[in-house]
Amino acid sequence: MQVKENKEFEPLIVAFCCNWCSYAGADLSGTNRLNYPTNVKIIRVPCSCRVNPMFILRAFQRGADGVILCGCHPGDCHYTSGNYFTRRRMTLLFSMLDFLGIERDRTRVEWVSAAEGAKFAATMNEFTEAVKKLGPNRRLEDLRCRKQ
Amino acid sequence: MQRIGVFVCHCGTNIAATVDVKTVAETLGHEPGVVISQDYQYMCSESGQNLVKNAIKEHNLTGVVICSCSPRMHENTFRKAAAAAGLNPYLVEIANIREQCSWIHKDIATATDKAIILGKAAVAKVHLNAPLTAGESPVAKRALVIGGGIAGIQTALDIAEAGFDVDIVEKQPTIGGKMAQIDKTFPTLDCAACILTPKMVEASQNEHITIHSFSEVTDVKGFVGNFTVTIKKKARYVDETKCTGCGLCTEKCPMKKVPNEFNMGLDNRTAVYIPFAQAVPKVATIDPNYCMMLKNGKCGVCSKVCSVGAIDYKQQDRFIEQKYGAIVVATGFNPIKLDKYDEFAYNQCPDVVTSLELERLMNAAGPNGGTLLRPSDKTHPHKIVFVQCVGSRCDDSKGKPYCSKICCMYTAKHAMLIREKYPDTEVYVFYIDVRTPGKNFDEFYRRAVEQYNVHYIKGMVGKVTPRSDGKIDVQASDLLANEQLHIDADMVVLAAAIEPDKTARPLATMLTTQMDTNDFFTEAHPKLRPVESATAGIFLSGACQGPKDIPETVAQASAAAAKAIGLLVKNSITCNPCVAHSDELMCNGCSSCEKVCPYGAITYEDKEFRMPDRTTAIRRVASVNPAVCQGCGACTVACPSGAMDLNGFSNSQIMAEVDAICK
Amino acid sequence: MNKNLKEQVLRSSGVNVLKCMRCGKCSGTCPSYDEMEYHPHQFVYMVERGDIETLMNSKSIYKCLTCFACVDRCPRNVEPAKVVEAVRLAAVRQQGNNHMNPNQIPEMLDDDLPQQAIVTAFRKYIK
Amino acid sequence: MQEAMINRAKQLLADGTVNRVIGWKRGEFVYDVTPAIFETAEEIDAEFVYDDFTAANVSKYLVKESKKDGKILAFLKPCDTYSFNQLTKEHRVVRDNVYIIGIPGGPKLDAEKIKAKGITGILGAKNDNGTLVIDTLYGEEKMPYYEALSTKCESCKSKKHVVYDELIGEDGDILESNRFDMVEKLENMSAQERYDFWREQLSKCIRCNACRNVCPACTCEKCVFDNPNSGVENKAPADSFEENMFHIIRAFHVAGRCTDCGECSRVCPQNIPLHLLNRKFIKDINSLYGNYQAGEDTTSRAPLNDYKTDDCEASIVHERGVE
Amino acid sequence: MLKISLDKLDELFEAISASQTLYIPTDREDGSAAYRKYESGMKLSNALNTVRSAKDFFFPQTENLVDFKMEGKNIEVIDVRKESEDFVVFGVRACDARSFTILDKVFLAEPVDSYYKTRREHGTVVTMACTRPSETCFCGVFGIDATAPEGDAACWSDGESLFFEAHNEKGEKFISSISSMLEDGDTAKLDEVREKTRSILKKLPLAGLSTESFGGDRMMEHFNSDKWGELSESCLGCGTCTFVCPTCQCYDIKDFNTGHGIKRFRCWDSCMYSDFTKMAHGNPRLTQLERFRQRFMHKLVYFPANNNGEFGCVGCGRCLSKCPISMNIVKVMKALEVK
Repeated sequence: MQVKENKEFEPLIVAFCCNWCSYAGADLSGTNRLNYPTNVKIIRVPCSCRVNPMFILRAFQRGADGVILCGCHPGDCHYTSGNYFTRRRMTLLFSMLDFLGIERDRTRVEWVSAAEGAKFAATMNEFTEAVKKLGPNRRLEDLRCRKQ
Repeated sequence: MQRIGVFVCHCGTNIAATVDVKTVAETLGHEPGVVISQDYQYMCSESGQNLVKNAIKEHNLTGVVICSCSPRMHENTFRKAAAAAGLNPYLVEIANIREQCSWIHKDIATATDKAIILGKAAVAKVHLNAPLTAGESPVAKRALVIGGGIAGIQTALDIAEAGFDVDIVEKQPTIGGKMAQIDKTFPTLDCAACILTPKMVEASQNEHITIHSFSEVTDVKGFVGNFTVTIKKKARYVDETKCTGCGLCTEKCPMKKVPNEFNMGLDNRTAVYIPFAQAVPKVATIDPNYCMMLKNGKCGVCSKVCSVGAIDYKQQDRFIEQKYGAIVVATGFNPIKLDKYDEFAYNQCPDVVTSLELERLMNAAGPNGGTLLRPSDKTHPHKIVFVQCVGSRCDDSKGKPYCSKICCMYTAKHAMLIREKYPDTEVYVFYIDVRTPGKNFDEFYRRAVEQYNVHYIKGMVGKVTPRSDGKIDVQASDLLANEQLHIDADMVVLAAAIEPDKTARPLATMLTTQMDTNDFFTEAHPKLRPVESATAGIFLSGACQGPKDIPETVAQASAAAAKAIGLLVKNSITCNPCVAHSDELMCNGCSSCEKVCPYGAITYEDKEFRMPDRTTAIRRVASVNPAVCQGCGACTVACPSGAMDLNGFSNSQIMAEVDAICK
Repeated sequence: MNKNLKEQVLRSSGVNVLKCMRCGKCSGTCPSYDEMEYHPHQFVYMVERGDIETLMNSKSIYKCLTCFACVDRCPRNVEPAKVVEAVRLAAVRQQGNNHMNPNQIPEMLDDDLPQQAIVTAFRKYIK
Repeated sequence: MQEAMINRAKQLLADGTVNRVIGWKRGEFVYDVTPAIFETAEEIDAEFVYDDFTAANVSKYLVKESKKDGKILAFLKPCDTYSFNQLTKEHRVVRDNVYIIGIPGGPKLDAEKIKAKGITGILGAKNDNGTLVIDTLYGEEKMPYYEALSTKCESCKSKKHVVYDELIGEDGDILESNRFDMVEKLENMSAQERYDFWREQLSKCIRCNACRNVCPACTCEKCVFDNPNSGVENKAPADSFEENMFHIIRAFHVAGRCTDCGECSRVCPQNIPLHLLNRKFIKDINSLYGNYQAGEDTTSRAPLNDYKTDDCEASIVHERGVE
Repeated sequence: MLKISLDKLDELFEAISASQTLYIPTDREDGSAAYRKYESGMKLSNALNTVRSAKDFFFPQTENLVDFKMEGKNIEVIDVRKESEDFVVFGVRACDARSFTILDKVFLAEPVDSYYKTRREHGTVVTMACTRPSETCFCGVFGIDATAPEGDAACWSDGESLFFEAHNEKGEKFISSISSMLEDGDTAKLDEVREKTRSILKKLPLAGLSTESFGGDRMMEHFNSDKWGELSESCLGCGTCTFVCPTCQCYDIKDFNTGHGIKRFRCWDSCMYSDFTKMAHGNPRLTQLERFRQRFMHKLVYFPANNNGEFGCVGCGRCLSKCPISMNIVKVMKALEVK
């Protein structure tokens, strides 16, 4: 009898983190040795409002299974108002993706302050799990980019 | 062709224990454009940095990737190292394989894979890095101080002392602020006026200081080193340059029933007035709400008695525009309104007063000439109850969530002064906690208790009821005795919470500075940059940043002045080069970017362009002032055509990172 | 300390007793203060300590007029009256431990008893 | 109507108020009218047409035309005035160089709708009391008039002109329209059904860019989809992802700016209901950030260039509607 | 002639699709028609023509040409050409059938486009005569007889049956593959139908259009015509006309970085686009006027100049019905007509 190796699906998660809060929060979770999966890869941006919807689509195109955007808590933006714009933009973008039938749990916005290392790790654990449940991104991937 | 060097740090075992650094270095060495890939024990050490520097020179590198700790840690270190080796510092990228990899993962294989991917992303990004040069912008050698209280005065004096011109804008007819209204100061009990008024005079006489009294800031444009501020000089109907402050007009003015705000409305003044004897500038001001001449054109007495012809009923608000290099905010505080605390009967009973009112009642220049009398019947009070924390330390729905900080001390001062002057008066202080951190503060409070026999009762007043016999029933709990007390007091003094001045919020909007939910200005860093706002070139002085007593205010005022001087001595300032820039050929001039810019860094101009169809056209295009832009990138997403991009975090760089991570 | 009781009281009152800063304004404001063995601020503090049974056995829980003066005046929005009410409810919930039969109440009325006490008593004594 | 417009246009040309007129020019058939610029009274007499088929929104042409010398007369239907206003707000047109005559919209017909009924060889069409009588190569055909209405006119949002220098005819009101019905219907489908619906629709896309090029909100000097440096440029939807992405980004870039003029769907050769994507954004903006009609005025802040500190969180997408 | 009853069309399609891929025009929900790969149950559309032309089968909108696989600094070149499978395109109209002649002149001329050639070799075009031409039809102007379509094989309907005729070897092979289902039939009724169609064709509103004014010898005259400005002023610069056109054959070659390699592909380009034929120095046609002129000059002047007078248009009428602003080749021809 042949036992089939049941390799668990490992999602690829792209996390955009603002330099001032969330990236620092991610650093803090490192400093505190709070684990979260290697699936999560962080891209540093100056502010969450730097994240263009095109970047998020790009990540999905290239094979990301989940994209999370982290910024300062509303009201705490290093640039005063950046994350407020982020919030509107992402709400509308996510709503549109949902409208097109893309699984809504593949995208998320989370506010993580520089002091919330634990929240960062917990968020990443939780998000990775949620995406894992959804399985690979098939609805918004570019077949040309799929790994052979 | 790019020539990129990759340097992988072990960080002792911090990285090397969970990430196979040799494999990372070797794998990244195969990436396109990478000509050298090395690992080293401590990349940030001097020898590590030398490794990078030598490689830059030896291999003629065009880009450097350091796989190490967080860029928040050592990005600057490596940028400086690169610069020292002749490479533009912005051609350095950091892959964070410590905080965001080795420290959070346990499995060596997957952690190594992740480190490689982070490294590849950094390599992909550095391929697209452009050398950036920090720009410079000139500094206007003049400071603006908004608010002429003790904070503003001290800041202005210190800046002037350093030889820079400084303007004070004060909305009241005189500078001096709250301190001018205070009788004595704690813990030394010296007379506030005696120490303040010389400073006011000094300010008015300093050749570097210009005082714009009865004025307001109405517009702020520009940026650090280069602010353009519009100041409204409100019409005071008196020519400041002519008025000698003789006060004859105030004596003759027939309209004598104007509540005197300087005395907290406890007595009256005339329609033309000088707030107090030592006012600076000592010039009269006509209150247009009461002046009969201004209201219905009948009177003109002041004009007739003025020997220098200073009265000018036709005066209009004037606007002046001035350039400043630095702005210091010193807008101060006010006691809160007590309307919503019915239980203290503040609105029902004239003998229930706030502490600031008590200051005036006890002040020699106050309504009673310094004799403490009940406002209701002008009799001497024999039993006075002080209530602490009125509106402070409350749930958000009930008042201010913070401790107003100064009440414990000034209440001890009041209690002591009353007991000293009127030993037959019993003084009760209801407190929740007595907070006296400060030099000689607790000693001061103990003196009130031990030497002056002030009754400090741990507990809170629950209800104040004015009685028909003129007494005031104060119902309170004594927590230590575990009993409820009723005191038939003659006066009740409420230690009202203090809050930032109402003008602070619109000012913060003009200055694009941050405020907390209580409208206190937010400092750039609560510990390390306590007198700077997050907006470059804007400094904070005094109680506009948080509750403060006089010594603290003065200390902060001088600190803010020092920071401002530090800016003003520079001829130019270096700007962050990671700023937005607009591709004029693609710009639509639609104003989307301008709308989302928190700094007002984007302006538009009509420019002539050669169009693709060989014609020329005038087009409205955006341009970013690199000295003002802070590089958040909000505009880059608001721009539909992608004309707006951000140095250091360009669209193509971020997408290259995404690609590298996802491949 | 009875953990279950404490949780029950906290849950049924919906009050976060940890918000109390011990100012005593509730007791300073309470019209029934002198009638009570344990005063409003003590209720809050004792509930925080978990000393609920003492309160349940005290007549103080029936002395509260539920006038809500303490709730209104508490600077921290702790709502002591709700704590008193919750402790009383805990007592009422103890089956078979009724302190009195509602029918007995009319007999106990006298001129000094405030009107509000009578009204709330009717509500309080009926399960 | 056409008569009144021609007379007024000639007057304004004659008195020098304007030196050009933008309108519609008669075509080969009853329906193939083309937007055109007229410079003389003769041209107007000969070719100017305004009828049931003059659906094209001419406001976008004014981006270029308003920058030329002299003033141009534009006849704008109510929906076109919203587009024009929005362009004014974004500094894309020079308001002073355009003389606007507001004309009543009246529903427009879509020849495609007639052809979809199997009626071909169309030689003429006229409205006979609610019945469209069509003269064809194969004899006379009839169909209910309303069934031939252009999709964009089926759910007209307003008969009011938000900008004009003068009006021909009466001004109308903002209407209660059913324009969000289809969006709502889709929202109530399951995610799988929505996905299938849009795959079916968007897979038809041939990236001809007609939707973009006709859109009065898409006036970028250089569109990201034409810019090789933008990372999203392509001339064909090479993968289903690119079909999705193009339309998501296109709709996102006009979110809060789209006046819902419906031109995108009108011109789509593949009849993709593109306006639904724009309406989804409009509906979301209205419900999440308060009612906003792009083009209604020239001063208010566009919803995506604005915020409130108590805006809903993005997670609202996860909390509402059908999974 | 060999025929099959229209009732048996399903069986016929089943039979064809059993041995090779079959594409037929089908109706879409919105009333338009599109070619689709035949699957059981699909019905042949009655529409005159599909929105997209039949050129898609031989010259698809995007086509992968070659892959480059990259590992580190090594690049491997992978030829992705695959031997095409045999397929049948059924129901092609006369106009589209002629478009292949035009495309062949471009793609099969030296150097031969092997991608196109393979597809042509493996595809069998079965045309179908028109019976209800539309007002937008003007194939007759270019010498196309809609009642006698070209193609490998052709078929005619008389309302009851479908009649088949092979035009070449490939067509004969196709008919013989389905011969078991066909029977000999009388063409009397069909002739009647054809005659009727011909009479309608003569009456078409665009039947009187003339090509006399066009061709290579009038190049400069047309190029310098002052009509272009007016004609192109409302052009949006979209690619609708070129993408629905059966004869437009311009393409662009692009590289797509998949992250682990490059896919080099070609895709249709449109001369209406601002970056059409953009070169290192920039773009040779900077204004919409020039781009607009290019398209019609190509079809009416340059193409015949290079191809013995053959025009680059087949009169299918797609651009007439699909142009967002209803500017089209007919309006251009009328405007430029030399009287």
